[in-house]
Amino acid sequence: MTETLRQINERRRHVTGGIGERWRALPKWQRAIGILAFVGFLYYLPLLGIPGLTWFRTDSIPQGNNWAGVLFLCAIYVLVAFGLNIVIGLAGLLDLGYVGFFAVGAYSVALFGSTQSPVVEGLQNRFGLSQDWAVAWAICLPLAILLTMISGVLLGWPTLRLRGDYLAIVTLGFGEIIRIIARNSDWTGGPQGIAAIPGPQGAPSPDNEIFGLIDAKPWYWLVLSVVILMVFAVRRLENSRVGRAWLAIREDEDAAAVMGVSGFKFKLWAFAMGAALGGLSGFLFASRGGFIEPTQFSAQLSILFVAMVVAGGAGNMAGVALGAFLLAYLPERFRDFSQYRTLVFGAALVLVMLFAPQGLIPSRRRARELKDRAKEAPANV
Amino acid sequence: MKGIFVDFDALFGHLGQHTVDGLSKGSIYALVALGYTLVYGVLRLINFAHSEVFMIGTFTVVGTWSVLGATDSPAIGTVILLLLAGLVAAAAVSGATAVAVERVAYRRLRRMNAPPLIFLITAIGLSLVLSEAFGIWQGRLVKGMPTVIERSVLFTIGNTEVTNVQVITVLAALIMMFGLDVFINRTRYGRGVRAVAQDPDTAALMGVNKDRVIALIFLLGGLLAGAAALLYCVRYGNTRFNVGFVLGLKAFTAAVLGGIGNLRGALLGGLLLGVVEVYAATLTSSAWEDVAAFVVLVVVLLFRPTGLLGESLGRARA
Amino acid sequence: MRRKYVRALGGVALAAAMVAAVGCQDSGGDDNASGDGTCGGKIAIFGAFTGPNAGLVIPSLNGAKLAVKQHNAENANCQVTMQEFDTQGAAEQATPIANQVAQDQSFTSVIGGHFSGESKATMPTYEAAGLVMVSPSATATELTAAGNKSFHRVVGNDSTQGAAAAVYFKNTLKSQKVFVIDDGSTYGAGIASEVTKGLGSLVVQSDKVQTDQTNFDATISKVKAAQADAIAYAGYTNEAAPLLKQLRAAGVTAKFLGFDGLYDPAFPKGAGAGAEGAIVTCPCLPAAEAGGTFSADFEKEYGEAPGSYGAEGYDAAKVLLDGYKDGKTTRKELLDWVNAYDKQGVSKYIKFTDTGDVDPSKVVIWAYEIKGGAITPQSEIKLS
Amino acid sequence: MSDTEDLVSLPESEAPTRTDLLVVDHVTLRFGGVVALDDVSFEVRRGEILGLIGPNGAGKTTCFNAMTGVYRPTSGEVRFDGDRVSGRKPHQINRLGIARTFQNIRLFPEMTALENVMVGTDSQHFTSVPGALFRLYRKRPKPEELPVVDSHNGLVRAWQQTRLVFAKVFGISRHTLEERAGEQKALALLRFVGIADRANELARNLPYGYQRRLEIARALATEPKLLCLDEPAAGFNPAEKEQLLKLIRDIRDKGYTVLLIEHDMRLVMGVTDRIVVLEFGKKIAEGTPAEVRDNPKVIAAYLGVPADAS
Repeated sequence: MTETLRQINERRRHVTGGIGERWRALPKWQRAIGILAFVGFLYYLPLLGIPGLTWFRTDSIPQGNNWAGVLFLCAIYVLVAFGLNIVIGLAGLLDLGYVGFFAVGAYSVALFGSTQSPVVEGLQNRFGLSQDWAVAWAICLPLAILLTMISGVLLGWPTLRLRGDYLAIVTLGFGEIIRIIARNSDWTGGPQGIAAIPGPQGAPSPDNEIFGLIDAKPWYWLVLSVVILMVFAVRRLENSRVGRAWLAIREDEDAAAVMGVSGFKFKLWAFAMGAALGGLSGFLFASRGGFIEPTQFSAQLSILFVAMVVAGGAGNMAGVALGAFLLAYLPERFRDFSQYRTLVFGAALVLVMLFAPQGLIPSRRRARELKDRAKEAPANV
Repeated sequence: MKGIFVDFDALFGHLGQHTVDGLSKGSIYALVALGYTLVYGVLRLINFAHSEVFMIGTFTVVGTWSVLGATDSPAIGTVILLLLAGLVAAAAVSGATAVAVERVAYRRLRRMNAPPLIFLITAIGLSLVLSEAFGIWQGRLVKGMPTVIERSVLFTIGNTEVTNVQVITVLAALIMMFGLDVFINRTRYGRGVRAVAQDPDTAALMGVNKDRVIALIFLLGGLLAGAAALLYCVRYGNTRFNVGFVLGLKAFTAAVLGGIGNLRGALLGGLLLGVVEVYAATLTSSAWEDVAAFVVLVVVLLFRPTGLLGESLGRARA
Repeated sequence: MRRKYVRALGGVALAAAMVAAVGCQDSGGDDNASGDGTCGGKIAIFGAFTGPNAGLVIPSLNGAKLAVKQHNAENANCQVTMQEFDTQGAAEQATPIANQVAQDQSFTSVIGGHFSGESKATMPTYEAAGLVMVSPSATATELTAAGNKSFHRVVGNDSTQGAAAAVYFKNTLKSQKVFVIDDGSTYGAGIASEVTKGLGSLVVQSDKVQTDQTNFDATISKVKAAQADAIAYAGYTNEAAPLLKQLRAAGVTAKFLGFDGLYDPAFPKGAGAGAEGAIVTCPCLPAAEAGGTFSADFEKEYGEAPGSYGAEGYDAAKVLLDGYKDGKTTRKELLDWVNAYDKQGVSKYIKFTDTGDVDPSKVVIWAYEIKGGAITPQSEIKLS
Repeated sequence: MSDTEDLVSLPESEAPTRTDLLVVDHVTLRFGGVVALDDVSFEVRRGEILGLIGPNGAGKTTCFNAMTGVYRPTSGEVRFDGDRVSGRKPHQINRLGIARTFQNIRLFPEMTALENVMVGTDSQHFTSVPGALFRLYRKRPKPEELPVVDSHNGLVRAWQQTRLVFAKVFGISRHTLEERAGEQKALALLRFVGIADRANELARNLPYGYQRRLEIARALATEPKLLCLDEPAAGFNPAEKEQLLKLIRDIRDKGYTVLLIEHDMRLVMGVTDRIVVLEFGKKIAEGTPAEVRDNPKVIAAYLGVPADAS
C-alpha cells in the first residue's frame, strides 16, 4: 500500500518538477501570455460550460452547491492563504489563531456598516442620526484593514517575543478569545450575529443589481480582482528589504539581529500585514454573506487555514493558492461523501504531508531545504 | 447575558468549594497534559493527535462497561471490578493508539528530519481522521454511560463539601504523576528517555535505541491518557467523538503554563488552569472561562517565557 | 525551436477555445422547465440533516417527506419533488445553498430553515428571489420582526414559549429561585432572554455554557452556590444531556426545565437516570393529539412515533402542497397562496399573521415530562 | 556596475573622529563564583587591526561577547565611539557600527549569497513596508539611474521606451533606488571578497571557504566602523589562510577597523598592528606583534602549546 503510494508520489514529483522547469525555461513573453490566458480563464470560470469540463462544476451533482458561490469561497480562502503565508511561510511564525483576524475584518464591516448592529444604533442615538444611517461600505474597507492591523499589532506586541511553539498556543487562544467576545458581548450582537451587512451597493436588498443577494458571480469577480492585486502587493513585499528580513528571521533570528535586522519590528510587520489580508478577506466574506454569527469563526477554521498553507507549500504563493482552492473546492464537489467529508480531508492531509512534506507546489527554497535535510538525516537517526 | 459583570460575592462566598471543584477539574487536565509534555520534552513537537488518544480511551471505557453490563451505582465489589477493567482496557487501547500514531504519522517524517510545522499538520490530519471515524461509527451525539461511583460527601469544611469522586480523581492524578516521575528519574528506561531528551545524537552514539525510546514515551503518554479517560468517565459520565479537541487544547495550555517538557510543570499547570477556570466562571459566566485561561497563560508567559517551572524533561534533574 | 512555437500555438488555440466557450450557456440552473401551465413543482428543504442536532430535525424532514409522498400518491397528474439540502445547522453552509436554490428557477418554494440562525442568514436571499419559506421549527422571535416577506412558520415563537415556561415555573412548579442557563446559540440566547423577562425577579442567577462543552464544573459550582430550586435550560441536547447528568451527580436536585430544543429522544437517553422528572416545553402537539391519521401514518412509514416537529414538518409541506394542488406553479403564486392560507393542520390551525408568524391564538404550548426515559405529554400550558 | 564609485570602502563619517573606537574599561565579568574576565582594559584604535589572542579558555570569546553586547559586564563598561554598548539590543549594537562574524558559520542557508549580503544592507534602507508596497515617495532619477533602452526587438524596445518615459515623468521611487543600491553594493562586496561567481547560489550549497568569505561580506555590508572576526581562519589550509590575510589587509585599507580573534599565532603576527593577550580572564600583555612575541608572560602562557593549535 505505502509502496504503491510512494511510487505514485515519485511519478507525481517527476511530472510536476518537469512542468516547473519547462515553464521557467520559456521566454518571458510566452510566460506572460500563459499567465494572461490563465487569468482570463479564472475570470471565465464561473460560466464554465466547456463540454467535459462541466464535470468540475459543483452544481453538476444532485444537492450540489452554487458554482459561483463555491468559487467565491475559494477565492476568499486564497486571499486568506496569502495573508497567512506571509506569517507562516515567509516569517516562519506559526499562527494558529488566524481566524481571529478574519473575524475582526468581518465584524468591522458588520458593526459599522449594518443598520442593525448595536454599534451603529449606539452612534445613531448618540449623535441623533437617522435610522438608516450607517458607515458606508467604502469607508468600512479601510476601517476593517486598519482595525485588523491594530489587532495584529496588539496580539504581536506581547507575544512575538515568545518562541515558536508558545506562539502557536497563544495565537490559538487569541482566535478563540475573539470568537468568545463576539459571542458573549452585547455590542457585537452576541450569538444572534448581525444581519444586513452592506456590500458595494449598500445594504442587502433585492434591488441591488450587480452585487446582489442571489448571483454570486460578480462577487467572485470582485474577490478574484482583489486576489490578483494582492499577488502583486505581496510580491513587492517578498522581493524587497522586508521580504529578505522575513526570510532571514525565519532562517536564523540571532544572526539576523547581529546584522542589524530588528527581528521584533519585522515580525510585527509580518503579523500586521498578514492580519490586514485576513481582515480584508473577512470583510469581503461578510459583505457577501450579509450576515455573520460567531460560530462561523471557530478554531477549526484556523486549523483549516494553516492546513491550506502548509499542504499547498508554505512560502510559495502559487502553492498556497492551490492548497486553499483545493481545500475549499473538493469538499463541495464531493458532497456525496457528506458524512465522510472531514474524515477524507484529514486522511488527505496526512498523506500529503507524509509524501510531499514540502507541500503540493513547494517553494523552491523549501524543496531544496528538505532534500538537504533528508541527506543529513541518516546521521541523526 | 448582560456582557461581563463581575460577581465577587459568588466567588468569595464559596471560595473553598470553587477551589475544590477547580482542583478536581484540573487534575484531569494534568494527566492529559503529561502526554503532551512527555512528547514535547523528547521530540520538541506538539503531538496534536494526543487529544484523540484520550477520546479513544473514553470510548474504550464506555465499551468495556457496557460489555460488563454496568449499571448505575452498583455494589462496591462491582465498582472495583469496573474501575479496574476500565483502567486496563482504556490504558491498553490508548497506549496502543499513541504508539500507532507515532508509527503512522511521525516516524517517516522523523527520518526525513522534517521541520516541526509538518509534524503539526500531520498530527492535525490524523486527529481529524480519528475523531471523525468515531463520529461516524458512534454517532455525533453525546454518549452517556452509567454513573459507576455514586457521589457522596466525604467531609465538609465550612461550607465546602468534598466528595468521594473529587478525592479519587485528585489522588489518582497525583499517584500517577509521581509514579511517572519515579519512572523517568529512577529507572533504566527513564534514563534512556532523559538521555534522548537532552541530546538525541549523543544518546544514539551511546547505544540508546532512539526509536524504542520514542515509542516508549508515546506509550507512556497513551497509558496516562487512558487513565485520564477513565477518571473523566467516572467524573463526567459522558463522552463524544470530539471530546478531545477542547480538552486537548486545555491540557496543552496547562502543559505550556507549567513549562512544557517539565513533568511537575504539567501537574501544576493543570491544577492551576482548573482553578482559574472555575474562579473566572464564577466571577462572570462560564462563557468567559476560556478567555481567562488564555489571558493567564499569556501573562505567565510574558513574565516567565518558558512557563512557571521552566521547560526540559531531562535537564532539570539530570 | 519548433516545439516552442507549437506550444505557443497550442496555448493560443486553447485561449481561443475558452473565449469561444464563454458564449456557451452557464450550464447550472434551469434545466427543468417550470411554470407554464403544468401542475406540480419542486420544493427545497434545508436543515441540519446530519450533525449532532440532527435528531431534532429528522422527524420534521420525515414528516415533510410523508406529506409529499401522500400528495404524489393522490395526485398522479400533479407530481411534486422535494430536494434535501443539508446545512448541518450552520449559517455559512446554508448561504450558498440559498444561492443555489434561488438561482435554480425550478425550485418554487422552500421548507426551512429548521434552526433560527440558518433562517436568519438566508431569509434575505430567499426574499430577493421571491421564494416563500415555511419553517417548521425556527422559533426565534426576531425572525418575523425584521419585516421579511418570504419567511413564514407553522410554529409558535420563543416569546410565546418563554412566557409559557415562566407561567409553568410560577404556577405549576412554584419555584422561588430559578437559575437560567443558555448555550449561547441564536436559539438558546433568544429563548433564555424571553424566559428571563417572564420570570423577572425569580431569576437568581444565570450562566452560559458553550457548544460542545462536556464538563460543567463551573456552571454546577455556580448553581450550587446560588441554591436554586429550579433550572431553566435553553439549548440543545448535545450540551443539556451531560449537564443534567453532572448536575444530578453533583447532588443538585433542583427541577430541570428545558425548551423545545430538548424535545428529542436523544435527550433522556443521553442524560440517563438524571433526566427522570425533567420538564420539556414545546410549542408542538403530542402525537396523540395531532389531527387526522397523521400519527398512525407516520408510525407506519418510519416505524416510530413522530418526534419533535414531525407534525410541524408535515404541516409546512402540506401548506405548500395544497398550493401546488390548487394549480399554483410560480414562486409568486405560491407566496400569495401561503400568505392567504387558512386551514386546519395536524399540529394546529394554520393561518399566518402579516409578519409570517402563525396566528398566536392558535399556538399551543405543551409541557412534557421525562418518565422512564421517554418524553411523555404532561399538560398544555395555558397562558394567563 | 559603475567602477567610478567605490561601493566597498567605508563611507567617511562627518562626526569628529576619536582615536579610540572601542574602549574596554576595567571590565569584570562573573558567572556565579567564576570570574570570566578580571578587570580587563584595552582599546581598539581607529584604522588598526587589533589581535585578541590567548590560549583556550582564556576568555577571548567571553570578552568578545561582552564587547558585542551579549553579556553585560559585572563592573566596568564597554564604550563604542563614546556610547555605552551594554544594555542595547543586538541590532542596535550593529547600528552603532559593530559587525561580527561567527566562529561556527551562521549564514541564512536558504537564501542566495547575494541575498545574504543584502540582508546586511538592511540598516541603510529608509523605506519599509509602506514604501515597498505603495512606492509613493519618488525621486527624480540621476541619468545613470534611468532604465536602459538597448533591445533590438521592436516590441521589447517599445516597452523599454515606455518605462524610460514613465521614469522621467514620475520619477523613480526611493524604495526602488535603495533596492538597486543595495544590490550593487552587495555585488561589489561579493567581488571584493572574491566569491561573485556564485552570487546566486544558496548559501548552504557554497563551499566552506566561500561561506567564510560570505560571512565577512555580509558583515561588511552593514558598514561597520569595527569589524570583529571570530576565528575566521578556522578550518583553512595554509594557502587559504594566506588569501584570508590578504583580504583582512584589504579590508583595513578600505577604511575599516578590524578586531581579530584567533588561535593561530602565525596568522595574528602576520597581519595585526597590535595584539592583546588574555590568559585566565586577565590581560597579560599588549603591544606590537614583536613586543608580544618577546613578552616572557606570553611565552609562558603558550609554552608547550603549539602556536598553531586550534
